[in-house]
Amino acid sequence: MSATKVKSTKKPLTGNEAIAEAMRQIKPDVVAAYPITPQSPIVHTFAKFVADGVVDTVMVTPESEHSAISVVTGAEASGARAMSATASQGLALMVEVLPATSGLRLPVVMAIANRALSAPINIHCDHSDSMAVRDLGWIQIYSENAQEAYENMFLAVRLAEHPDVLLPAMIMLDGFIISHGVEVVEVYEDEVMHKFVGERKPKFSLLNYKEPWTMGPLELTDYYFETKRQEQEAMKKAKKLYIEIGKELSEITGKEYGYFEKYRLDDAEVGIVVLSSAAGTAKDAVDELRKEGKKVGLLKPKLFRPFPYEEIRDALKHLKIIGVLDRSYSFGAYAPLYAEIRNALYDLDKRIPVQSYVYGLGGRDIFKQEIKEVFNELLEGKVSSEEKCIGLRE
Amino acid sequence: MKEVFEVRIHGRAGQGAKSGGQILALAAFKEGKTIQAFPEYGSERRGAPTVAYTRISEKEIRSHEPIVNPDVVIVLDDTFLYTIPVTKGLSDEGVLIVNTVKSPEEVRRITKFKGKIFTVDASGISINNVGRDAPNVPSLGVLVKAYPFVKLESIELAIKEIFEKKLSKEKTEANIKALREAYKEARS
Amino acid sequence: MSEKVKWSEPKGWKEIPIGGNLPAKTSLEYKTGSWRTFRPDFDPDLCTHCMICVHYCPDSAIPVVISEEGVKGFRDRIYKGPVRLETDFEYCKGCGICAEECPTDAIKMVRETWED
Amino acid sequence: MNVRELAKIQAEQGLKLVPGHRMCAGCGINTIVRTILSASKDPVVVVNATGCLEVVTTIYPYTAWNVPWLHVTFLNAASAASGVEAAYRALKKKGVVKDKINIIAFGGDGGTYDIGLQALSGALERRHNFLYVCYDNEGYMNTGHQRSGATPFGASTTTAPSGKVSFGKKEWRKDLVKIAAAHNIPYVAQASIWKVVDLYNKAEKALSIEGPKFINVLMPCTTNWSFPENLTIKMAKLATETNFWPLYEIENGVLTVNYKPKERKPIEEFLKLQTRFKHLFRPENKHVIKEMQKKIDEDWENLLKLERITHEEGVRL
Repeated sequence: MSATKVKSTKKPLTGNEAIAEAMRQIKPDVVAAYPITPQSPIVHTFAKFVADGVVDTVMVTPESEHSAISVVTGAEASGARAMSATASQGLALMVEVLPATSGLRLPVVMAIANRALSAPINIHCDHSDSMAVRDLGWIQIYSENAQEAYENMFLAVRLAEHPDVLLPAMIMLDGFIISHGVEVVEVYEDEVMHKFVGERKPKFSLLNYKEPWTMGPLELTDYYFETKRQEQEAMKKAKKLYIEIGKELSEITGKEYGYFEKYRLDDAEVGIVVLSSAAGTAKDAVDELRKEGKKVGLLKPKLFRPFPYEEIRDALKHLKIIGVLDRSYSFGAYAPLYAEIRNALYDLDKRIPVQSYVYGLGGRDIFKQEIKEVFNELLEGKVSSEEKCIGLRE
Repeated sequence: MKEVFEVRIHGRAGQGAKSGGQILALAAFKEGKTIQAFPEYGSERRGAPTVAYTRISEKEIRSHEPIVNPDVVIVLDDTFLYTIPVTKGLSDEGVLIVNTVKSPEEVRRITKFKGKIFTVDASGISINNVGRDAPNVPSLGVLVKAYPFVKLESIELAIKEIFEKKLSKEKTEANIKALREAYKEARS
Repeated sequence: MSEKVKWSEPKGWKEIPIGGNLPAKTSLEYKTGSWRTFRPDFDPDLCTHCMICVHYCPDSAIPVVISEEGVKGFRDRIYKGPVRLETDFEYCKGCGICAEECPTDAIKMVRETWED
Repeated sequence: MNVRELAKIQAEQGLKLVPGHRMCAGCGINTIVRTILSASKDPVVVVNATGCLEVVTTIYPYTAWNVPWLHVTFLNAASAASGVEAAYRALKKKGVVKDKINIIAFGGDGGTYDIGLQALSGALERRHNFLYVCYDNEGYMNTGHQRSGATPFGASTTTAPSGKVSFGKKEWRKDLVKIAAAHNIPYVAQASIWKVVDLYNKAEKALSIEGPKFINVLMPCTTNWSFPENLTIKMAKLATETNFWPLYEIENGVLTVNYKPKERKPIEEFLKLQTRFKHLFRPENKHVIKEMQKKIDEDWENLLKLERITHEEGVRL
């Protein structure tokens, strides 16, 4: 972690509080969210900011997540900056609207406290909720800890609202593990952070009645394809701009905002790829194995949509063996992250064996020891086409 | 001294295991340490057993695994001594703190734990001072005595910061009094 | 995008506004008059300019102007204020509601010939 | 206000929904939208649920709207309109938006009585300042005449067809106006395209009131009720003259019936022109018409009682 370039305060915050803190500094015009475990404290904390007059946001408390996402979509179409937050079944209930928000090119930013999907009902962390919606035109950024979640919110607002992008974004943080865990978060100055996101400058707004636009028409066989092609282009631009905006953010925080974080990877022979909070635990595992002289490293993707295939390929191409850890299934198919990593490596002349691991479903704990065992297994060259499970009882 | 100090608190939902862990974390944070405080969540309703963890370190904490080998275990309800393996993962160098009227010897007999044992009537102290059974704060007083990783004054500052938002000044003071009393009265 | 854009000409994905957004009233380019099999034959001499047909027309295809000097209509009277003009055949679909509702039988439905 | 004055207002305003849209020949929705939008002296933003109106007015690249217009999905017109209203409040506070703007949502009975009812209820309960208009054509007409919660008892639809052992829909339609009124909102009304001035007055009154407002408008569907396309207005007229579709409003809990036919026409007069009720005239289904008539008369009596007790006895709906 390099030095902060502006004044900052360290605060003990839960991940949810860190998200609410970012929202307080962003000062969205409209927030609409329906409470769901483990996201609820985001709504509670922000509602208190509103109640105390700390922010001037119009807070809407709809009767469902479907309405919550509809409210923020309507608000964004009206030129406002609008935000929401949800998890699991709540995100699933929003699914009907998610592609409409992106299709309408409305840069809503929403935090997701990752939680397993029913059934069986489970309130704990896995990535099945956000992975299920990965192809609906939303930018997706995964956070390792509360600090990253906080910073990603600012990056997401700028990226989503960029005139060349105009796509909604979701920021993921691991439910309970991060959402409810208290950690030390470095919070930067209010004015600096607000200035970083600035005010939203919408190109189209329903409230600009002097220039009336029809938003969300019916497009049939003759135009739907063209409109969707634009969305794909916006994703391409988002990928490029993520780095540019990240550089601007790093002017404030002194940190780097790459597509991914590499940890002792460059001189490694065996690497694992893992998202979010488990990456932190995995770093400790890497350090311990390095002490034993084992050449292991880690790659933690942050930007998942758009997916940085070329850059990830270049970061992994020197490895002899790779393990990919997914916290969700893609039923009947390769696990989501694993599938992307395999894809990214396809263009290499040399084929690198990649082993798929699934872990942590429904909040099943993942221990450093288990990750070390994964590394050791990979170091022994144990790779198969079978998807393996970590911490599962046979 | 160790680099990372880990505490596990067993309580019943409503006894304040989670907030106890957070007070401890805040106190350590006030001393410039890095902290993590995280409860284990089921779908607990008032009365159900709960667990909360606090991890304190002099350097950055990256791990997000649950605490496997705590340095200290705090038991807020002595019936757990019979029903839950409260000393699981606790080494002989570790410390067991129990809110009970029982003696440390009696606790040792029940748990067969070989390390240091501290007992205190945290519930009694809490009822006397605060007027309700909130054993979490007094238990932290014992913790400071048993394992001086965090200063008593820091715990007091943390209590002030957290409690004064929700409670009256008198109640906050009463809690601090309970903390100090437990610090003095703890038996080992 | 200005309103001069001819929307009836197919456009590539780089040309159209994002998100399917459309500027106002481009449908004026879409002439629904071609749907007609019967056409309302309007006799201004029988019209009282009561405006019933105007309100009920499903296509807003009966233009209205505000006339100060008035127009001659039913029983040779002069009707001032809002007066209707000839049906806009670019959009009239020929449903016949106007003829059905006209209190003075000033409109009759006749078979559309499309000769002119 | 009379029809001529209303036409003058509309001519001066210019059309907010222009021709070139692809409603069925003889469709009444245009009259509903035209009349309601003309009741707004202030700029309007329209939010539309998926349905006939949304589809036929915005087939890309042709939009018939001359006011800002938003469609998101089927069930969320009320919640998307809530978002527009929330944004309006926020941006007005900030000074970004300066003028008064009216927010009007349109949905069919599918998007309102059924799939969108929860979103509507939430928006009414949250007291967003907007007007929701349901154009009720008594079924899912956009997708092929399936039964809805608004389809009348005895109607034959594609999902509740009449047959050898069935007389069509066996349930009474839900009373959406009363459901809306139960949210204790300031203004609720039922209207018809037959009485455009009444419709205009209701919209004008609604827009003058702060808070959520709801208007339910009967929209006879030439295609799926299956009557000649020139008879749309006649059909609406018969619906009201038979007391099948009373015109009334509830203002702060006080109910007023806006039109009382001198002599109530028998329901057969409304039914007999429509193919969806044709089967009711078979001998074995005579009882259905009888039951319908009984219910209509009871409902009408009930309505008159509600009018009396809310006006005279201080009872509030």
